[in-house]
Amino acid sequence: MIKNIWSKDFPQIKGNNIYLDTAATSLKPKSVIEAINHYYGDLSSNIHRGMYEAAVESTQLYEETREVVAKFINARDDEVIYTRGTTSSLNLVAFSYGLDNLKVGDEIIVSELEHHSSLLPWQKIAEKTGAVLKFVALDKFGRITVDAFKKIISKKTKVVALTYVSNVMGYITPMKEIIEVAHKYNSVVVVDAAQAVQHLAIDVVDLDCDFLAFSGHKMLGPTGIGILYGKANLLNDMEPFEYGGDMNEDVGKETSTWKRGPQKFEAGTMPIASVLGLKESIKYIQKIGFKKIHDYITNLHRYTIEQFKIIDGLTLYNPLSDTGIISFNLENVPSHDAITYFAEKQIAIRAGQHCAKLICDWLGIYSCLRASIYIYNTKKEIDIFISVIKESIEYFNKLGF
Amino acid sequence: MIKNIWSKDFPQIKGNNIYLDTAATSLKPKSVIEAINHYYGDLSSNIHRGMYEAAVESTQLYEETREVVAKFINARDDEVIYTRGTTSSLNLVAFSYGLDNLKVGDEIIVSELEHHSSLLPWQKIAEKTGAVLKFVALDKFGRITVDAFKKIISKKTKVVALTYVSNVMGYITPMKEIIEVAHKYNSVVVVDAAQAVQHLAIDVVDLDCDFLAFSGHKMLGPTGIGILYGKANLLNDMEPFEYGGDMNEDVGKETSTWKRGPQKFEAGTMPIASVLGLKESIKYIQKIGFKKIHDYITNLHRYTIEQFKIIDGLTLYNPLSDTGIISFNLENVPSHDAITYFAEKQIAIRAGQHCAKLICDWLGIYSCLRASIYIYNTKKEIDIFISVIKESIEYFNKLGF
Amino acid sequence: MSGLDNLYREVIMEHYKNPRNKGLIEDSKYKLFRIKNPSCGDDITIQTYAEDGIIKDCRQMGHGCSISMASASILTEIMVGKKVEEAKEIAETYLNMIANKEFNKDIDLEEATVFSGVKDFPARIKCASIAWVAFKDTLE
Amino acid sequence: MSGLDNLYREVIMEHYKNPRNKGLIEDSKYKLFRIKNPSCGDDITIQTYAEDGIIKDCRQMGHGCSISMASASILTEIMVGKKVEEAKEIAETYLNMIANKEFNKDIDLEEATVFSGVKDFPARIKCASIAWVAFKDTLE
Ligand SMILES: Cc1ncc(COP(=O)(O)O)c(C=O)c1O
Ligand SMILES: Cc1ncc(COP(=O)(O)O)c(C=O)c1O
Repeated sequence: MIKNIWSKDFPQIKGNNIYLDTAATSLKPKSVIEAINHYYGDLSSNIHRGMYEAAVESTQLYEETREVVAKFINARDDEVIYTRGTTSSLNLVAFSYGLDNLKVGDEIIVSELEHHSSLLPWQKIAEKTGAVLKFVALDKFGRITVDAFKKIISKKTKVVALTYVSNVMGYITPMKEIIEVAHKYNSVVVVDAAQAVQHLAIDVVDLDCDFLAFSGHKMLGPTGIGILYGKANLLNDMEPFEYGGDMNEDVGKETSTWKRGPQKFEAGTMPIASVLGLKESIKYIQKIGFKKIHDYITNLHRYTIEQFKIIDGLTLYNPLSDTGIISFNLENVPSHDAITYFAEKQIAIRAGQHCAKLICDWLGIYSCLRASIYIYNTKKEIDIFISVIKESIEYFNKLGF
Repeated sequence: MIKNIWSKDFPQIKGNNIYLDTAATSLKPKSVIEAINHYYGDLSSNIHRGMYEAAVESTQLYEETREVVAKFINARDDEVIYTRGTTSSLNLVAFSYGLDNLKVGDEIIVSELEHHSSLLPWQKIAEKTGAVLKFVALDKFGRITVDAFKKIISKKTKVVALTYVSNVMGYITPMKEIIEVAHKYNSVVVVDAAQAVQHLAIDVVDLDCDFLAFSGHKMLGPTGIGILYGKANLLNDMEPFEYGGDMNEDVGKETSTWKRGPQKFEAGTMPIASVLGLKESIKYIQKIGFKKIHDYITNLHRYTIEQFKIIDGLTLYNPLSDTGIISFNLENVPSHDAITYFAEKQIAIRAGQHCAKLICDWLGIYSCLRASIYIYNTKKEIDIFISVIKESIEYFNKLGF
Repeated sequence: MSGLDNLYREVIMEHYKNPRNKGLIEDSKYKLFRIKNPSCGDDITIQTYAEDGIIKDCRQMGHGCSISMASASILTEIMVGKKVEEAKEIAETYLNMIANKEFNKDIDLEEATVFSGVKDFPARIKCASIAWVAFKDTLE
Repeated sequence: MSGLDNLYREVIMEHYKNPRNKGLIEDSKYKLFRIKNPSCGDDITIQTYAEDGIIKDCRQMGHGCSISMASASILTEIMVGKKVEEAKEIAETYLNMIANKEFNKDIDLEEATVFSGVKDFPARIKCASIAWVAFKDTLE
């Protein structure tokens, strides 16, 4: 396979495999794998409490990563919390901030574009507190618009939890404008940036979001690590989500006190190796720069969509996608039948509901195929992908679908 | 340094470094590092929802690991939940089982030997539910005994949360007998096995515990992965702890339903690489066998303690330790002064309260030094350790401590 | 691509396009079990009516991929008239066969043998088993 | 082991063994701040009494390692008589010096310069800073 200048850094790309499943999890550059190996192979030490060399280096790398993450999103170091992933980050906000600040009749605005990880914690909090979930109406393309948002927000709105980029439709939510409106109503805004952070430069000061969550594994980093950004004044007033080693200031038999800042939320031994790997994934993205990433993906995406449009027997659900995410179905072919064909041809795409059942309901489908493009994909790969789509349509037609 | 038959498998052991800090985190054998590299370097795919080869292999390895963990502790596959670590496992039990099953006046038995991760979740649950924390009295050596346990348990006891092996004192709690008594009172028993699982064969059927928690990183495995074992009938009745992708059966706008079994508790993308590494760490331990591990560590521990006893100017807190954990202080030298000396001599031991402040209070100390021995340590290393202790005593004496 | 052809046998496609015993019956003598597979969107309900240890009727309803739909259809055809114990054994054998586990070759799986190709597609085993697992549950 | 000798200077040991200004005063004109470092067990309280922009008295109390105890003792000696603004500047400079960051060499750290060896022991920076951070907080 002809590689581009970036794909050579990704050892997973080999043979005739074509990886179009970055929205599920991204590939990892060598530098990330090396950082993990350095931790396991050379250091393998716990942090914060050791004084020997490996412990000191581990601690330094761990805290340096926090600074790197903070700079990456223009936050302060003490506003960056390590978690297990986006899902944990969003649960933390819901069960710490949400549970303590919502009451009967309050409203929480979400959307049918939400990933289950951005919807279900709030559904549970609504059930527990008596608050009400409100769904912002999507426009005819399935997008969240500022206008629709203005129509649904009210003085009762206490929390707005929205996805920055939908993992099925690939739309970028006009988050900055929405946050501006939400703040006029004194509502707190929680941004699910799991699909945004690898595609666009995020500046939490400019955005003025209250919380923002993302995962390492979707942005060229390791599994098992996520970030929760939260405004310092909000974090300071919040209860911990998990209790245990290292997050306490003083422990007594009956009562205890907690540390301030992110440490209050980091109980027990954290995923140290994954933290250290995350630093390298961010550095890799920064080295390329978001302008280049955006231009490259936009070009390749446009190229793909042009060809999609002229294929007979295919339904494309998001021709206006703002990112590399393409959702579609072969006509009359259930997605789980179709996907098997692509798997046989060594093309990695995904079938199903993509943990976003409400948008499938909205589209009126049970499931769909999703291909997602990232920087290590090439025009040549897209050409093969397109020809396999055509083949597959013929194949399933012949079978009688 | 002269290596033993195991230490050659641990690439972290090199030069003149002596690692005596396994109780904080263990070193990792090559096979664990290779499994992680195989995931990141070759597979790098999300699980459960992909049909291409790498996704299928990742999913298979992920679920095989569950079987390996289950066999390791003689549980059923559907009783093994992946978590971020012991701390998360214990929080899950407290905030799902505990919060829903405790009420004003109920009693929770804990001990002053508990790691903060086994104490603080229950302290919080007591605060939230009005239940009362009860501390089982320790014997004069600081041990939990069946007799003392019988004295404190009552019909009000609903939960018993105890450490199987103390991370400061190294004692093995007579857990089987305690569980037998607890069950007579219909109390549920939560075992913190973070320091036990690498030292003794655990059979959850024989032990009859209701929940059991441990971490990968202390048993030769990766960071960011832990296990919660729970009896199937208890798990089935419990609410999830985190909500999100993959743990639900059906999602609606207002209400949703959850999967059964461990999947109910595994929300969002799990630490896949760490899960795959954990499998290899268990296989490594099983290949050696617990009898050999126990005999080797017991011998080396006894050898160390014999010499400790004849050193002047040293206080040993746990001469009866059942494992490789040794806690001590240099007389009149704060542990953080002492530890710096050992660090300079490339000996990795730890100083502080070890996330177990109550046992420090019980011992009447602010902090102590802790050395912990595991299979990759050698007699030669202990000899050097002992001579550095002697040197250090002289050094600090001369300084005027 | 012989593997794929082996998966999509003619019989399977025939059942997918002309499902047998489709539609549920409102009658309390029928036992019902529903299984959803949220990751792929499969949703299958099986209904069984057994009397005197004999399966008198078996119905199915739902949506999903061709493999799950066809396996539900074939299931209902095979099971009618079987003794409950026999039916359980057949279901067990079938589930082992598609999962590439050891299975009792002496048990006649009748038309369900067309699903033998599934074992080469680990990710499709769930599709082929969902109706049969639901069926077993209707017999509990 | 010259690094260690450089850490444990005689002056430090002298202050550790004979701490100055130890013990708190019950008087509301004193501002108090307490910091605990739970991982090592350090626990330090600093009390400051400032009037007309001048620090009139500074007290300390607590327990911990020699570095943290001595740095508290030396702190209290240095600060008495200083202008509040000057004191803040000294504290800032000291904290930068021990953390191995850039610091203003024109500021006279007086006896506190004996802690310059700390910068080679990253894990001890916290020990040497805890009293000084608490002190800064008493001035807020
Ligand atoms: C006895 C005990 N329990 C619980 C824990 C917490 O484990 P982790 O930090 O891996 O969550 C530890 C380790 O620090 C421990 O030693
Ligand atoms: C938009 C969106 N939100 C949240 C998540 C959850 O992320 P994770 O599975 O890493 O917790 C995902 C990924 O699956 C996603 O695409």
